[in-house]
Amino acid sequence: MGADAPVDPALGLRLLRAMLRVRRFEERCAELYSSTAIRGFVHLYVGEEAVAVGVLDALGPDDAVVATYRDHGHALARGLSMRSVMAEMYGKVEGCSGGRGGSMHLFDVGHGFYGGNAIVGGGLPLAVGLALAQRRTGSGGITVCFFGEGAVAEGEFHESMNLAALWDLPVLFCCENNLYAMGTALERSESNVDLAVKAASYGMPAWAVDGMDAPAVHHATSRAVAAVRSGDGPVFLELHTYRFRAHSMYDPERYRDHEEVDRWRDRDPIETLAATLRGLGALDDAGWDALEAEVAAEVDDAVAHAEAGTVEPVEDLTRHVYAERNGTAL
Amino acid sequence: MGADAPVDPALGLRLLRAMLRVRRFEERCAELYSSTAIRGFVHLYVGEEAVAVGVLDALGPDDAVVATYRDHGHALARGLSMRSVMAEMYGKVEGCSGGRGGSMHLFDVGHGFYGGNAIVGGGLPLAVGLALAQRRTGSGGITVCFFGEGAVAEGEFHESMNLAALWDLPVLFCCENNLYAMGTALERSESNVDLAVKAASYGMPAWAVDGMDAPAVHHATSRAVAAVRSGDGPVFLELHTYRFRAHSMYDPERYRDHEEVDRWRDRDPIETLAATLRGLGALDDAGWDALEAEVAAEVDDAVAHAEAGTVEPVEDLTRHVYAERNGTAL
Amino acid sequence: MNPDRTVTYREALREGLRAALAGDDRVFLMGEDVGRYGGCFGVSLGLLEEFGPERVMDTPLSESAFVGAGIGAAIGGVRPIVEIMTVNFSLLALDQIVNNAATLRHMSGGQVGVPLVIRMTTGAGRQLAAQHSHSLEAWYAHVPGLRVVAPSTVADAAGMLLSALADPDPVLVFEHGALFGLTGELPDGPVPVDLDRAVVRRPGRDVTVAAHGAALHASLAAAEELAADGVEVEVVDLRTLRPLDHDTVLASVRRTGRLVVAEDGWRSGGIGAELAARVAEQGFWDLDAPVGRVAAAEVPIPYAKQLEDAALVSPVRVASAVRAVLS
Amino acid sequence: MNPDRTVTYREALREGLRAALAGDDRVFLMGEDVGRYGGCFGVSLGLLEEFGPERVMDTPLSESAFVGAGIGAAIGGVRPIVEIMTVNFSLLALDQIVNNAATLRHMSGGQVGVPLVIRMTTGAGRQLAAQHSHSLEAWYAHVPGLRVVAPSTVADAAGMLLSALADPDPVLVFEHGALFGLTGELPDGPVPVDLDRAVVRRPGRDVTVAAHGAALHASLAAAEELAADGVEVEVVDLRTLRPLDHDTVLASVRRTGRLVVAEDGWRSGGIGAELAARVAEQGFWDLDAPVGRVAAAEVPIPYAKQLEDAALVSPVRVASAVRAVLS
Ligand SMILES: Cc1ncc(C[n+]2csc(CCOP(=O)(O)OP(=O)(O)O)c2C)c(N)n1
Ligand SMILES: Cc1ncc(C[n+]2csc(CCOP(=O)(O)OP(=O)(O)O)c2C)c(N)n1
Ligand SMILES: [Mg+2]
Ligand SMILES: [Mg+2]
Repeated sequence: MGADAPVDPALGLRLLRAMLRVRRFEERCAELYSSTAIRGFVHLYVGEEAVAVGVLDALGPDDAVVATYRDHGHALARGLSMRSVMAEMYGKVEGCSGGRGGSMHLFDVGHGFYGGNAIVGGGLPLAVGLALAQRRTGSGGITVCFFGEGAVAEGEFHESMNLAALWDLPVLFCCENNLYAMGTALERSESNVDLAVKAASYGMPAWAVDGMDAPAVHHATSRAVAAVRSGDGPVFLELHTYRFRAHSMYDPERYRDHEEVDRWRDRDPIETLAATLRGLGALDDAGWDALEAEVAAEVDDAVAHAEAGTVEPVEDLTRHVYAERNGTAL
Repeated sequence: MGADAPVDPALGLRLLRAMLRVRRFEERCAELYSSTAIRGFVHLYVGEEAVAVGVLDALGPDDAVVATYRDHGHALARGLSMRSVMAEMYGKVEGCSGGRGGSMHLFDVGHGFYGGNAIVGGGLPLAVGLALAQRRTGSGGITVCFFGEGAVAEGEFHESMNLAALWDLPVLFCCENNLYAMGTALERSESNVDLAVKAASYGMPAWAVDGMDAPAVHHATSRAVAAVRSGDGPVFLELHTYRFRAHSMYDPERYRDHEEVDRWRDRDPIETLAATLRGLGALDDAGWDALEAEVAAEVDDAVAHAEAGTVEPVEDLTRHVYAERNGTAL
Repeated sequence: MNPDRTVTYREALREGLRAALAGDDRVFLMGEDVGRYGGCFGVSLGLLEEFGPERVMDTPLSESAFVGAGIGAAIGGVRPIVEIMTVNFSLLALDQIVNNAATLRHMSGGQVGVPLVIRMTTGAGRQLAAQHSHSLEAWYAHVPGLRVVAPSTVADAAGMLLSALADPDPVLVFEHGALFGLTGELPDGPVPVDLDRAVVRRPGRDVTVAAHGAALHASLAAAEELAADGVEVEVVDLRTLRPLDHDTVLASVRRTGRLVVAEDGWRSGGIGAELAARVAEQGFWDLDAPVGRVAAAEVPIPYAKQLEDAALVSPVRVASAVRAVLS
Repeated sequence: MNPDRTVTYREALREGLRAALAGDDRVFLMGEDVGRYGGCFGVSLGLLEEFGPERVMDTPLSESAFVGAGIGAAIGGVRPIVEIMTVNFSLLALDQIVNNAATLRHMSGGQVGVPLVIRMTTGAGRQLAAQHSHSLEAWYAHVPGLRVVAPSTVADAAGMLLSALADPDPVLVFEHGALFGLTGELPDGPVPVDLDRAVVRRPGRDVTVAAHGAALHASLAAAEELAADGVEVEVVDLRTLRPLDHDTVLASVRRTGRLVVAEDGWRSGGIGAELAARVAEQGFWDLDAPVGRVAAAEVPIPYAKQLEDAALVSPVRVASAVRAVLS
């Protein structure tokens, strides 16, 4: 799926930078979690960056995005500022969700980013509804919905696939197949691990993509987006990827062996793309160092901003339960 | 699927009689509903008799059955006495569910009949669990689960198919495809109306059967049961059928036209099988009349028995909420 | 307009829907069999023909997905009215209602409002047995982020929908299955209803009975019967179960000194529990007797008529609860 | 055995599971990540290795189907313990729990019992935000046909499971996520618990506080603090939320004259509402003050620490509620 096509250097550099931002942001989050500046459940995307970055680079500003609890990569790739995302991790007012959502619930309606949903499969029906609204309002936008391969066993996945296909809605289903749902390997979760067959059972086109190859993801997504936008109904992308780190900060990783992790680490999407760009002469040591420095500075700035952020007074606790009417909550 | 194979006269007569019992029982129920002797929701199976009768004749005494709210045919075909089923319609103590279930909830554990479930799709997980118990206890039994094609859109259908296939459980899934879920035609409910493809997406064998042809249903089921019993995991049967009457007693049937109903009525499973048996010389007018008389007498007897049945005293209301301990409810 | 126009609760609901669809292009109705079938209880009969399939959408049997799609559509700028045939099937959609509709505004720090209306039939009384006879209003009323309303008169059946649609937050409308045939006057068609306030349906000075749904009518009947004995019952229609307007109830109790709560749901953890607790908290010194509660017996509702009748609220049971708090 | 053996609540839960699996071949544990992963909170760590994959079964993410399969298996003669990772995900299985587990015995006229145990983690307090912080015990306690229990001590964590398994009806066990690290003595390993009775955890004569889960520990801490001021609080551990043992609470209130109910769930329609209503009904003349209720604030639980803390029950909030009913 375009993996062998030559990579456009400008695109490649853009994707590389976007992935590096996600990677360095999350590495810092892991440190901050250890120092307890960040709490709650935090799920790192390390290793899977090519998926969010490749997919979201192919979308337009009017499109809507629904993600899962593993949503840092999607939020950053969608254009949320690193400051607002880091402030959210800190639970500060300046956070993209005002500090009420945390890592699993990054929101930014201005960027069409409808959250981080922490119920596996729970975002799929929302995506169907957003697409329904897009069609009814004639906005021209489409909705992209990310979910893990673990969600495929949930009834909501099937109901949503059927509705989207039945009503020819503009949804791009992006299944991030990282082979595990927490500690459950796909073959212990699905009687048939060929996920494209499930899409076919709804009469929906399904394409498998190498999710470790950002330009390939971008290429496939561009084609899929064009199909979805043209009104032909939803498309299902299965993105083969792998999470390099634990499921969450609590996971002792008893369910997989190191060799498997190492094999996948050899295919690190950032290193792979950097090597490609070096091969094309689009990247050299200086360019890489400059990129690293730029990203490090952005991360430092985001942390400083988050630390300096506002702690919401507890008197505000009951805000945002209902819409505010004349300044007071219901 | 065996439709062209010669029909064994003994089997044919048995199936014919079983279907006629269901038909005449339900016709009487419809009358009794008009006279308000029977209340609640009542869903007639008229037209679909070949399915329950053909399938259940192929099962053994250790097998378990889960049905839907449209369960009179299944209960009678499974061997519940007409008396106990009619008494249940009357809400009498002598009813197969002691009068607490009514038409939609016929139960008889002695016959492995685990109900009439009135939530669309709700019986499917139960069937998976019954099969799990069968395997764990080594009972040798299998579980057959009936559901309408409307249930295929429910998430529970998919979750259950996956579990059964993943764990190779002895379940026979019997999808009664009568083309409508209340007023919703299959093509307005499923993006892909080929239901066998759904089974394939779980790696499960799926066979389509003419559900208006009782011997064909019986033949296909026998093969399917053998496969399931052998431990190879579940099988999915799609039984093409049609409900001749309204969805329930309240349905004005605005969603389909008379010609369609008439076309299907021409394929009445009882008339079809009777004609076949006449062709084989296994049935003549006298035989038919005797059969009708026998069934009419059974229905009359069931009604008399139900009418004479016991009205449970209201003091017993809170029984059977929890198990009785030393005679008292929790 | 038409001063003495009598309609059924079912027709009033339909008028509310028609007014909602006619009044705002963004509004659409979606649910199982709302279109071709005409609504499982005939409520939406004719609306498909009147407004077309884009405004009256039949859905597959997929409660979780179509309720969730309603949430997404509401977020996306349109105004869905989602019908779940009955509260019994809403159990399949609870994840979407509780984990999404009720939380999105809060989790997003106020960015994502969900102006969604979910209608469903509730209640028992028609011998539909355990799986089809739930009254789970108390469950929904437990959840912050939701608004829960229950039209119990013909006028409210017509008007509440408009108020629900005007609300920027998710509103669940519980229509009672035993009231579809109820008749009443609806001279002016649907008129919006104040969803923040309970309302006194019958004034009285001896005892207050608070109720909604079919239990409201049982309470009114009991009040009528008790009036013959000289007992003047004030009957409060709760109307909105979340937020629960205890102020109106307290004001009434301040006058009567006694309270009975009647409801179709189970007693433990019902609306009556919450109301009794609030009235005891805030009106402890106004109460001359413990609060009485009349509710469904704590059983899955049985099919047999005499058992179902015994399980449910009735005028007789309300009247005897009233007598108990008076003695 | 080992008179001063100190274990955590998590270890105690594991001991209960181990005893259950070792004691009856028909028993098996099933749920998401109970096996290879060791349980999402480490509760079932090592059990797969000890009992094998037929006794400790990992399931796909299919809450409705595997809970329903547990119901079917229980009917079929085996004794499943189904783990739903957390109460938050149980919303996806509610149809099976309410429409099948709770009704089958009744609908079948007593033929079909469902001896099923469903375990789940409940509660907030770990900054997991709105979708992962529910405490829905009150919902389950509303439903006839279910039994609802909550182990709040190390001994109950170990023993309640055995009692639940011995019950012929569906039992839901709510394990509190904030208590996994709690330590206590468990000299004799799992000992069955009387699931019909609440228990006094700390005697006192001035005021009764009834609670379960993390709120029980907040209440015990508050009692300790108040003791320094000379206030003697009697703390009742409710243990079983359905059937709710109001008799033990009433007996205590008869001595103290005052009651505060503390709970992790939302206030409206919570356990406190029911208990307040029952105590007012049956102990109206024993109460010297209105019943106090301490509960979660009526918001989806926010992520930010100071907001989450403000939303939840704390010793300070319990103590001030106690002071309020005393003044
Ligand atoms: C309905 C539901 N059940 C269980 C969980 C707990 N849980 C959180 S993430 C997860 C695994 C999901 O795996 P997958 O969908 O493959 O996504 P990944 O984490 O691999 O990105 C589980 C079981 C949940 N959040 N929601
Ligand atoms: C979960 C759920 N949603 C809705 C209903 C209402 N309902 C009862 S039967 C039915 C149609 C089911 O159609 P199908 O599964 O095809 O079975 P059939 O009635 O045709 O035998 C509907 C929508 C229900 N009982 N359960
Ligand atoms: Mg995964
Ligand atoms: Mg059908």
